[in-house]
Order: sequence, then structure tokens, then C-alpha cells
Amino acid sequence: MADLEAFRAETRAWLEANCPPEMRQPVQDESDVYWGGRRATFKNDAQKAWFEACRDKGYTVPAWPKEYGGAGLSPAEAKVLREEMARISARPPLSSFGIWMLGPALLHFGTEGQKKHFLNQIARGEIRWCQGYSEPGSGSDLVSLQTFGEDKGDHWIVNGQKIWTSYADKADWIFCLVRTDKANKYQGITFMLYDMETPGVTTKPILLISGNSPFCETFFDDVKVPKSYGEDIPAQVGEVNRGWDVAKYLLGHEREMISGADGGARTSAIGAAMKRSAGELDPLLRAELAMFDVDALAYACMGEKFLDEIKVGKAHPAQPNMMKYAGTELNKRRHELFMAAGGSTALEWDSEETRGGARAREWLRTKANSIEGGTSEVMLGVVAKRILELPGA
Amino acid sequence: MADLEAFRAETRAWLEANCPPEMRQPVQDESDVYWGGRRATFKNDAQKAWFEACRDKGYTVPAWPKEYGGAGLSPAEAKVLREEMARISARPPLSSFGIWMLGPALLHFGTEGQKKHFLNQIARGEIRWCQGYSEPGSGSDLVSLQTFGEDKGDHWIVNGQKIWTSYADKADWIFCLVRTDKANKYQGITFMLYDMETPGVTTKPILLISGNSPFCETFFDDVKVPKSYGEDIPAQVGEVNRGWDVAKYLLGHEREMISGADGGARTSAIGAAMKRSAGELDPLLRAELAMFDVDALAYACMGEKFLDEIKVGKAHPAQPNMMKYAGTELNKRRHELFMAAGGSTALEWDSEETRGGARAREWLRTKANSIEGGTSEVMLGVVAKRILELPGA
Amino acid sequence: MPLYHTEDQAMLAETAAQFMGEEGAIGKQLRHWRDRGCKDGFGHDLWKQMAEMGFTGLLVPEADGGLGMGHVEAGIVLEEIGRNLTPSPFLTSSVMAASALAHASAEGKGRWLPGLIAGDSVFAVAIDEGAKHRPERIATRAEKSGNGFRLTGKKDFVVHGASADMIVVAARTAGADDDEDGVTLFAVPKDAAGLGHNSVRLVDSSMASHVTLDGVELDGDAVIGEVDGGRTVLNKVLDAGRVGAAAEGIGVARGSMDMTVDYLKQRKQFGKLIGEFQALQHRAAHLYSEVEIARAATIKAQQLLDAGSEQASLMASVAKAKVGKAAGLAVKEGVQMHGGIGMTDEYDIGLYMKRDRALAEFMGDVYYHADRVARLSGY
Amino acid sequence: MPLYHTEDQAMLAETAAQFMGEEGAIGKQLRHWRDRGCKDGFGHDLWKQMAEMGFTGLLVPEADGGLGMGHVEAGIVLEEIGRNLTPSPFLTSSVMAASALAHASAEGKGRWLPGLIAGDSVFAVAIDEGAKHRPERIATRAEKSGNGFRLTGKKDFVVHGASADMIVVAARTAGADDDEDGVTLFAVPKDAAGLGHNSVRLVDSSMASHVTLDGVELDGDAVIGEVDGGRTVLNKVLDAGRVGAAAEGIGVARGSMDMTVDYLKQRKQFGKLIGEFQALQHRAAHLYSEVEIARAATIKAQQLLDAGSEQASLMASVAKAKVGKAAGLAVKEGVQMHGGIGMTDEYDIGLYMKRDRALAEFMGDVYYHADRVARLSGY
Repeated sequence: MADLEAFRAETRAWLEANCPPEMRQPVQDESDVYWGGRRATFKNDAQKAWFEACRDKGYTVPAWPKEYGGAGLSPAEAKVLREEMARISARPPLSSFGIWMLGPALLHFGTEGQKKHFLNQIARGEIRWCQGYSEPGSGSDLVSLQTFGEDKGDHWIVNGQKIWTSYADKADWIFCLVRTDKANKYQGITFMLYDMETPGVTTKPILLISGNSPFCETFFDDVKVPKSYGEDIPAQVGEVNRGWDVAKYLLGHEREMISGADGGARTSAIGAAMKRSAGELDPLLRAELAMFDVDALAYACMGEKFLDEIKVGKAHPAQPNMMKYAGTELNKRRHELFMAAGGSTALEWDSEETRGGARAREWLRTKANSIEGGTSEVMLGVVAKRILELPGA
Repeated sequence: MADLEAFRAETRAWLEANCPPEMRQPVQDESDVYWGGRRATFKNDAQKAWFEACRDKGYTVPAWPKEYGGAGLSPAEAKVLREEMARISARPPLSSFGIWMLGPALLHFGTEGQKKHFLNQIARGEIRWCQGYSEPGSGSDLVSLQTFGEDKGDHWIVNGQKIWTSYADKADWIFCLVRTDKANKYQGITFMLYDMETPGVTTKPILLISGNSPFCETFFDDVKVPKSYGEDIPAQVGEVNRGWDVAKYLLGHEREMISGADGGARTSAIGAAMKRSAGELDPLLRAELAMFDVDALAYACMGEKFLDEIKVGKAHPAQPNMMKYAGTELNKRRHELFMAAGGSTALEWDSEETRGGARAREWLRTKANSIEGGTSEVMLGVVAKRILELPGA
Repeated sequence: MPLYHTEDQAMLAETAAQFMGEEGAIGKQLRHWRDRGCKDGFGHDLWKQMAEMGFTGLLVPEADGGLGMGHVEAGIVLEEIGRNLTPSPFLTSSVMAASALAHASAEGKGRWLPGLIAGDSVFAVAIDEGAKHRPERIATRAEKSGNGFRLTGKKDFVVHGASADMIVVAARTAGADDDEDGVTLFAVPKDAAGLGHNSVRLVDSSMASHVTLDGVELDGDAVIGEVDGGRTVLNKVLDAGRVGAAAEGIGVARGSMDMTVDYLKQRKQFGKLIGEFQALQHRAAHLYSEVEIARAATIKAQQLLDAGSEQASLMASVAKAKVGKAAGLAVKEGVQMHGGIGMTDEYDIGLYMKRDRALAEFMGDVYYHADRVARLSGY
Repeated sequence: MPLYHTEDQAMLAETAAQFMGEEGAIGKQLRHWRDRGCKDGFGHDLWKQMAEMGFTGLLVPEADGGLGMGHVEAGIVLEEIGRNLTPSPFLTSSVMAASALAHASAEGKGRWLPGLIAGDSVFAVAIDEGAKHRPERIATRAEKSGNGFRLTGKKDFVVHGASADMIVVAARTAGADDDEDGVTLFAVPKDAAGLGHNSVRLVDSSMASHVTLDGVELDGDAVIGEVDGGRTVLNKVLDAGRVGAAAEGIGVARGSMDMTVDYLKQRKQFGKLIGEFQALQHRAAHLYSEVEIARAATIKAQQLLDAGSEQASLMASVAKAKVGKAAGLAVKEGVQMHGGIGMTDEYDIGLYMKRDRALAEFMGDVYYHADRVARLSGY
């Protein structure tokens, strides 16, 4: 405990010295987020300085081992760092699917060579990754994916199409689920890593109802993927044909993330904020806000309990599915209420007063919460089967 | 129109002369309801006089043809009679599953001999009927029923067990679904009529959570059912082995009845009544009442539309299923709100102030609404399949 | 009156369905004007065509050159508008402004109705002040000035405001902001000095104005109905607008539901049509039930309005609230059941969600109207 | 503090589960006493056994002869009480009255605590006046009278009132009915002259009293806490009662859910186990989610109470409201999914519905507490 307090003091001093004042404000829009990668540019000097300080300290991925580019912090230390960063509203120095998704997979399934090579690249923000999972015909039924990698000895030739590849048009490399055995549904998928500049890879942004387009369609036309990138650096994570295990592992991570269980910040009633911004509330809107706040404050407790239990291995392995279901449904409801409280002003789509219709666009964006990373229907099915142990499909 | 007004005047005069003042008050409890039958007794002279006047006028079943014991009224005239009875709060002279269930089946499927014989008995309140449909293993999946009637030439020998036979312990005869062909699921059921005093028939009341026991288990142990009760009076309605058609037809009737679409009276907001009885309402209870009243007032419109459409054959044949679903779910919610508005007083189970816990018992009773006559789940399935034409089971 | 359409009404429904399905189709109208960033948010050609169909003057009495039909008929047109998300000034002009102009002087009618009937003019209604619908409170002032009045104030959510040739404005000629009495309706022409617009595009690509009335001078004959007694006419305009918005909302709900049910019959996952999954079947059936009930309430409200019943205003709120619930459910289930593609701009289902949101807010949302049902019922 | 049970707490849970599952089982207690028309609605033998287990004095400080545990531990016992529908005076005596007596004088503690700890005495709490829980308003009067006070008024929904050796009564010693200040708590012994009971059986077979205080004369040492300053203690009693009722409600919810999920695995219809039907699977999974969330909120509220946090009272209302929703859903789904047999008295699932109804009402229902969450949050 004394050590932790010393660490806290040290961290506070380091942040004081290294986090520029401009980086101590909430993110306003996409341009405030630094994603790294080959084509990355910094918005301003402060963003650059903050990123580089963190990178050099291992604080882009504080809990990863030092040899992979992290700071090797213990869970308790990492928590202190998070708290101290939250205290001064410090922005994340680097956002990346490499950190959130590929990293955990490599830490769990990767070879030593892969970890050294790829994790350091991720930690240093050198390579921006995207995820190639869904296909037009394979949404909830992900395992039915058709993108095929033909075995050509020392390489595969990959053909097919992915959809919902976030920022594929901005990414350098992809981690991609590719069928390598057509005879075997679950054990015929390989989790491959390859460069998006490989000939035959093309991307096309998807315009969403919110007016934004963070997602792409990605096409593979005779893409040549080498089987190895050097000694002990195979091109696939886990074994060939066992990529489904990796994907399932990562879906668990993704569900935790999307559930907002780690948010922590959402622990105060929204009704009060709505009243401040909307003036007097209609009595029935007030009632709906109150009912929502009961659910939201209770869910915040559940999030805390879930994280506490995960830490000590007490959570049911399928609990993230429950959290994802409940958290995303709640978030959709929250934004319905924001819209109701905002009235006709909230309907504005591109006026300056509404920062370009921010509230409406965010409302529409939340509708994807219960679809991406496993639909609510899939989550409920998993809970029914794995937790309640109900029979049948 | 002039004829109708003449009929109204005539009806009003007749009611004035024949409906005793005691019969012009809402039914307070079961003892106020006259069910007829061999063992029937009247609660008082007024009940007897009112029943006999109606019976002699054909007003126990006003819309049935005169030769079957009715008054042969046209739909418009029957409506006038209903309105005039409602105007003075006249009680129904006779309540009977014969009128509500068996009668419509006989009118549709019966032979001339059956109609003359059984409908007149029903209209005159001579025989009290009960319904033998469900079995312990066959609830929603009614067609899987096992009670078997072995063909013995001029009679069947029936063995098996029924459940949820309303008032079986008080009934004289039963209309009963009996399997007569084990090889044929749908076309192996016969809709039989027989006397509850036949040797081998026993009944046992089922105590409900409301504390009442209107239902029985009914057992058949080598019950001998003759195939005919006289010339043109077969013991079954419809053809042998085609009883499922009759049952389906009747289920439609039952669903209309349970849906409350014919209620008509429930067209005013319950919130106002709750405020009168409960004093000031908590703001959130008021909100729930308002949301309920929106749904209930809208449903009353739907009930009106449904009946209008039925009259001219415009309603989808599966629409009663939708009405039954929506109406019963609404009624359960209504009673939840009655309980909430009533607070701790509504919890009382046998105090005098609460007329023996009437509100709580009625609340519990409504929980069966969405089970009896086809569960909500079955109703939704029928709507999905027959109206929305969704694929699969 | 039975709660289904007469033969004449059924024929009108068929005509309206065909017209909106062809001329008012999403690709032809909504997407067309949206993708061009059209400043009106709708096409004047279609409005003219709607006049040729006789829709524009549907509620105008025959004596005034219209068809003399009722709210049931207007609702039939609106349901098809909703189903096709057809952008047009029908609701604000042919339903709401027409309901106001029924109380105008002969001179006012003569000035405005021919343009409405011909589809040459567009009308808007300015009631709301602030982001939420609270017509019980009118703060915009109209002070006597010479022969006429001088209007000062701000109005919000004036749909089609900047495109309108005339705006019906509710202002206060007497009393305090919250008074029932003292309200007067004015016909404010587009070229009135002091009339300003901040026109904004809404989520559904329709255009609405924040209107400023900066000492707008009007003649006495701009008054619609009685001076200080405008609340009666205003309530009729509100009821007409609410029931009209409910009818359009039913069209949105049914369009969304039909598209979704079709999708359930086409999309395969896990080796089955997703419409075979029982959980989705039950949800679709529940949705059907809600939409049918909301539609019954809407038709009932139309009939009561046409009959001049005392119950009409209560039922208008029931219908608006119930449609708010049912259509909201229809678009939410629609997007969710479409899965990922439901989130893309390329598919139409998201457009239903956007239109529903704007319609739900217009003339009072489900919370406002459920509360009003309670107040009118005495609790 | 992590939001799961410590090892000690897990052991207590196991003990409590075993004890209630055996000694407190539905057949052995609830049905037994109900079918006999027992005037207490619970068994004194079991209460004595609970004392032997150490449950009765669980919240009483060690210095006063109790175990000095907290609301988390009390909640553990209550959850098992709820799961087994065990009738007992634990909530009113060991949780609520004990919370009040913590503020009693040494004399008061000496008089009442030994009987509580030994399971020899039963306690009740009289707060509500009228059919709904509105403790902000206390009209029962306590007037100075000699050395002591004279109480006049009526109290309702006093659970176990007629069985109680002492009733904690909230009365007004100053101010108007709706005043925050001026409330005083009194320990009213069962034999006090002027104390009357109209004891009624409730839907869940528990007994509650309409209590009349007809000039009940009490000594000054009957006061618990400060004269006129009783609101602070009352609020603690309320918070303890609400969080306790929430914990018991979670037990009811989980008991009902487990029984229902078991049934889904046994009952066949249409040639399948009904638990194979996807619509029921999704509803069961949703129910699980709601119950888990409600349980997390309840444990959080217990921890905050034990920590003396300022947030405890808000979270008590969150927990009570959320459990009200979740347990209400659990029993409704339970009865519906059981189908016809769920309606019979023979099956236990209906008993869960009845107990839930009474618990939902006790110490404020979901509407009261959601409203309180809004008020405490400033809207």
C-alpha cells in the first residue's frame, strides 16, 4: 500500500510534467483522437508531445510487459494511473484496435516472436490495425464466413469480402478471419495478419444513417499472404484452422468494452442534467427519466461488481454477454431520452448551435450498439444457453 | 330505423314490466349469477322471476332462432336489447357455457335434431354444461390430447383425464374432446357430448392462487358414451374424428370473449378513478396510469373496429388472436395498477373493508387471462404465422 | 359510424397509395431533394401534382372551392405520405393552415385558399416557443397598432417556415403568457417586414425555422377568427395537426413494419430465414398488434373530429401518444432486425427512424399527450 | 470494497441457505402456518432457532450482546428468507427495530435487546399512515403529558403489529404534518393502554395491523433518539428497511426464477422442452440480466449503508425500485411460463407472486422510490 501511494505521487508528478494543458480536456471530435499508423499526423504539438512522452514511458499500453513496449504495471498500479489520468481529464495518448483487440489476442495466443514484433509496433503507434470479421452474408452467424485463403505452400491466396471493417481505409494492417478449410465449419478458420497495401486489397467506406462513415467494405482479390514474416513470426495467430478460438476470445473482450461496464463515469442521474438543459420537464418525461436513472444507477453497480469479479475470476465466462446486452440496450434508451428532452432542437442536423447535430447523430450511432460485437439477440441466446443452461440451440 | 325505434320502445316497456328492481344492480358475487341446470336454485324470487320472464320471451339467447328457444332478434334488434338492458343495469338472466360455447358450435356444426334438442335445453337453462379440452400434458399443445374413446359399435368407452374443466363439479353435461383415432393427430379427435352422471366420471376441484376454485380435474374411467341420443341426435358435434375443426371454431369465439373486445364499457380512463379512491397519486404512479390509459383507450377503439369489421367479414380470421393477446395483457396491467393504487389496503386478503380481499383476488385471477383460451405465446405465434406470414413453425 | 373505411374512402386510399408509391417514392422525392441539399426539403412539382389529384384542398369546404372532405380522408392521404416518407407541405398547409383558414374572413379565404387548392402556395403554422411543445403558453405579443397589430416574439419548430407564402402565427393580444384567453391567430405573409427566418435542416431532411417577429406590422384583416378568442381556433388547428401527424405516423409505422417483415422472410442466418426464429416472430407479432391498435385510435380520432364530438380532443391526444409509442417501436425494431445494414444510409429503414423522430416531436410527443390525457381525464 | 461477498460472508450465505432451505422451507413454514390460519403468520419456534443461529442479533453491536455485523450480512440472511418465503419477524425486528434501538438510551437497550437477541421478543415498526408509504408526512401526535407523552393517531401496514412485544412508532411532537423536523420515535410496549390493533391477513399470508393510538401514555424513557429530532433515526430505520426489503425481494426473484428455469427444462409441449423455445429463452435471459443488476444495486446499497456513506440513502431507493421491477418481472414471468399449473394453489410459484406484491409495497413501491431518486438527484 505504501508502495502504491509512492507510485501515485510519482505518477502525479510525471503527469504534471508531461501532460500538456491542451491534452487535459475532453475529446471534442474525431480529430482530437490520435490513432497512430504510417499515415498518422498530429493535430498539434501538444498531441505529439503527449503521445511521445507516453510512448517512451510505456504508457500507451501501461499494463503490457516492458519487453513488448508497455510499462509492466501491476493491475493495482494501472488502476492508479487510470485514476490519476481521469483526475486531470487526460486524453488517451493513443487509440488503436491494436491495443484493444489484437494486443490481447497476441498476449494470449501469440508466439514470442509475434509478441516482440507486433506488440512493440502497436505500443509505439507505428501500425494502425483494422478488424476483418463480418461478411455480407455472415453477421450474427459469423462462423459461416466465406472469405477463402487457398494454401499455396509458403503463402495463401485470399479472395472474398469483409464488411464493417472499422477505418479500413485508414488502417495499415488487418487482422482477418479467413476460411482455410471448407469442410470444417468451426475448425476451418485462420486468424491472419496482413498488410492492407498488399495488391488486391481495396476498401470502400459505408455511409451510415448518422452521416458518418467509420466503417468500410473491404475486398480481397487474389491477395497473396505470406505464411511467415520472419523467424517465429507466423502470419496467423494461434494455429492454422483454429482462428475461431482467437475470435471468440476477442469477442469477449469486445463485449466488455461495448457494455460500458468499464465506463465508470456514468454513475450520476441523467434526469438532473436534462432538467438543467431543458428547463421544466413534462411530468411524464420526468417519470421516464427517473425510471431510466433507477436502471442506469443499478447498472453502474453491476458494472462495478462485474469488474471486481473478473479480477478475481469469479465472473461467469458468459457474463460479458449479459453485460453487453444490458449495457447497450440501456445506452440506446439513454439517447432516446436525450432526444426527447432536447425536443425540436435535438432534431437539428447541421446547425451550429447543435455542433452539427451532434445529439441526433450520436443517438443514431447508438442504434448500432446492440448490433455490433454480437447482437442483443445473440447475447440473449448465449446467456440462455451458457448461464441458464436451457436446452436446444 | 322507425321499426327499430318501435322495437326500442317496446323493449323498454317490457323491461320495465319484467325486470325486478333487485335485478337492476351490478353482480356483487358468484351467488348473484344464475347458471341454470338440474341442481340450480334461485337466490331469491326476483332472480327467479327475471329468469323465467326472459326464458319465456326467448331473451336468455335473444339472437337465436325461435325454434331453438331464442327470440329470433336481428343483430340490430339484439343490439337495442343490449343497450336497453345496460341502461337499467339489468343482470344477465342466465349465464352458461352452453350459451357462450356449445351453442355457437351447434348452430354452426350441429344437425337439425341436435339443435332442436340441445339448444332448447340451453335456452331454457335446463342443462348446465362444462368444457373438456385441456389435459395435464396438453396445455398450449391441445391437439396432443390423450383421452381416448374406444369404438365399441354403438358406443365409445372413454378413458382419460381433463383439467381446467370450469365448474365440472356443478355441471350436468360435458362437451369434450376425445381422441378416437390414435394414428391421426388432427383428424383423430371427436367433439363428444355426454352426461356427467354417467358412471365412471369423477371430478375434483382445483384450488387457485386467488383462493377460488372454479376449475376441476375430471377423470373418465371406462365411461360409456352412446353414439346417439335419438333420431338425428348424434353424440358428437360435427363428424367423428373431425372434432378439431369444431374446437378451433370455438377457440376463436372464446378468444373474442376473453379479449374484452366486446366489453365496450371500459372506455374511460382508470387514472381518474384511482385518484378518487387513492387520494393524491405519486407522480410516477400517475405517469404509469396515464401511459396505461393511452393504451387502454386506444385498445377500446380497436375493440370497436374489430367488432365493426367482424360484422361485415372484413376482419382477418386470425385477428381474434391478436385481440386476445393485447386485451389480456392489458387487463393484467390494469390490475397491477389497481393494486399499486390501492397500496397496503389492496393487499388485504379477507378483511371486511376489502370485501374479502376482492381486489387482490381479482388481480391474481387476471394472471390466468393470458393462459386460458390459448396463451399469449400461442397467440403471438398465430399472428406471426397467419397474419404476418412468417416462415417456419 | 363503423371504424373502417367506406367504399369511397377505400377508393381514395387506393388512389393515394398508387400516387405516393409512384410519384412520392423515397428515391424520387426524399432522397432526391435531400441529396441535392434542397432548401425547401420538398419538391414544388409534387405539390402541384398533389393539387391536380385534389389532395391539397381536400379539407376546404366545397363552397370555398375545395372538396369538403374530412379528417378521415386527410388521414388516408397522410398515411400514404408516411408510408413513402414523401416530403410535402400537406400536413402544415392542407390540414393545419386549412383548419385555421376555415375561420378566416371572406377576404382572408379569398386571398389564401386559391393558392392552397392550386398547389401554388405553401403554408406553415407557428405555435411552439422553445424546444418542447407547450401551446398552453403563448408569449409572442401582438399589440394594437393603428388599424392593425404589431407582432413581436420568437417561434420555433416552424416546419416549412422559410418556404411558406403565409404563416399562421399564434400571438397574445391580452393577458399573461399562461392565460387561456387573450390569444389571437394571424396570417403573416412571407414578405412582411420584420419577419425573419433561421431555417435549419432536421434529422429527417425536412426544413424548419426559428422565426423571429421583430415588430411585424399587420392589418386588422390579417386576424383569423376572433381577437383575444383565438384559443378555440388554435385548439382546432392543434387537434387537426395532432391527428394528422398520428395518421402520417401510422404510415411510417406500417411502412417500416412491412419492410422489416419482408426482410425477415429473405435474410438467412444460421442456415434459417431469420423470420423463422421464434423470438423475432413474437416481437413482430407484438409490433403488429401495437400498430393496429394505434391505427384504430387514429381513425376513431378522425371520425370524432369530423363529427365535431366533444371527445375528439381527448382522442386526438390518445392517438398521437399511442402512435408515438407504436411507430417508435416499429422503427426501433426495424433497425434492430435489419442488423448492420439497417445502420447504413443506403437502406431506407434508417430514414423511417429519422422521420419517426421528427413526427413524434411535432405537435407534442408521447409524454406531452399522455399527460394531457390524464389532465383531460381529471387526474 | 469489492462488490462480492468476502469469504466470511460466503460462509454465512451457505449457512443461511442451508438453514432456511431446511427449517424455513415453504412446506414447513409458510404453508404450515397459513393452512392453520395462524394469528401471527409465522412460527415462534423458528424465530427462536434463528436466535440460536445468531441471526436475530446480527446487526446489534457486540457491546450490546449482538454480533456487530452489517447490512451486507443481514442482506445475506434476508435473501435466503426471500428465496424460501420464510415467514419471520426478522426484517421488522432484527433489521428495522434494531436500527432504531441502536439510538435508544442504555435503559431502552437493556429493556428490549436481550429479548430480540434471544428470539423471545418480536418487534414491529409503525410509520405509514394511509394505504401508501409517505413517511414525509407524519400526523400521529405525541403531546407532552406529565413526565412523558400522550400519543394519538392511526398507523397502517404495521407488519407483525399484533404479534409484537414492542412497536417503534414515529409520531409528531412539534410542527405541521409535512414538516421535516418535529418527529420523535417511541418504543410502545404491547400492553400500553390505548393501543389497539385491527390485525388483517395480507395476500402473502403475513399479518399486519391497523394500529390505533388512543391517548397512549408513555414515560419519557420510551423516546428513542432525540425529541423532535427523530427524523434522523427514522431515516436510518427507513433505509435499513428498504435495503432489507430489497434483499429479501432479490431472494424472492431468484427463487422464482430458478423454479421457472427448472420448469422450462422439464415441461414438454409440441414435442419439445419449452425451454427450447427461443422466445422463452430470450425472456428468461432478459430476466436473469434484470435480477443480476438488481442484486448488484442491493449489495452496493448494503455496503454504502455499512460505510455510513452519504450516497447510501439514494442507493437504497435505487435498490428498492430496481428490485421492485426485477422481482415483479420474475414472478410475472414465473406464473406465465408455468402456464395453468402456475395458477394453482398447489404449486409454489403463485406464493412467490403474492410475497413479491406485499414486499414491493412495504417501505415504498417502485413509483415512490423512482420519484425519490429523481428528487434526491435534483429534478
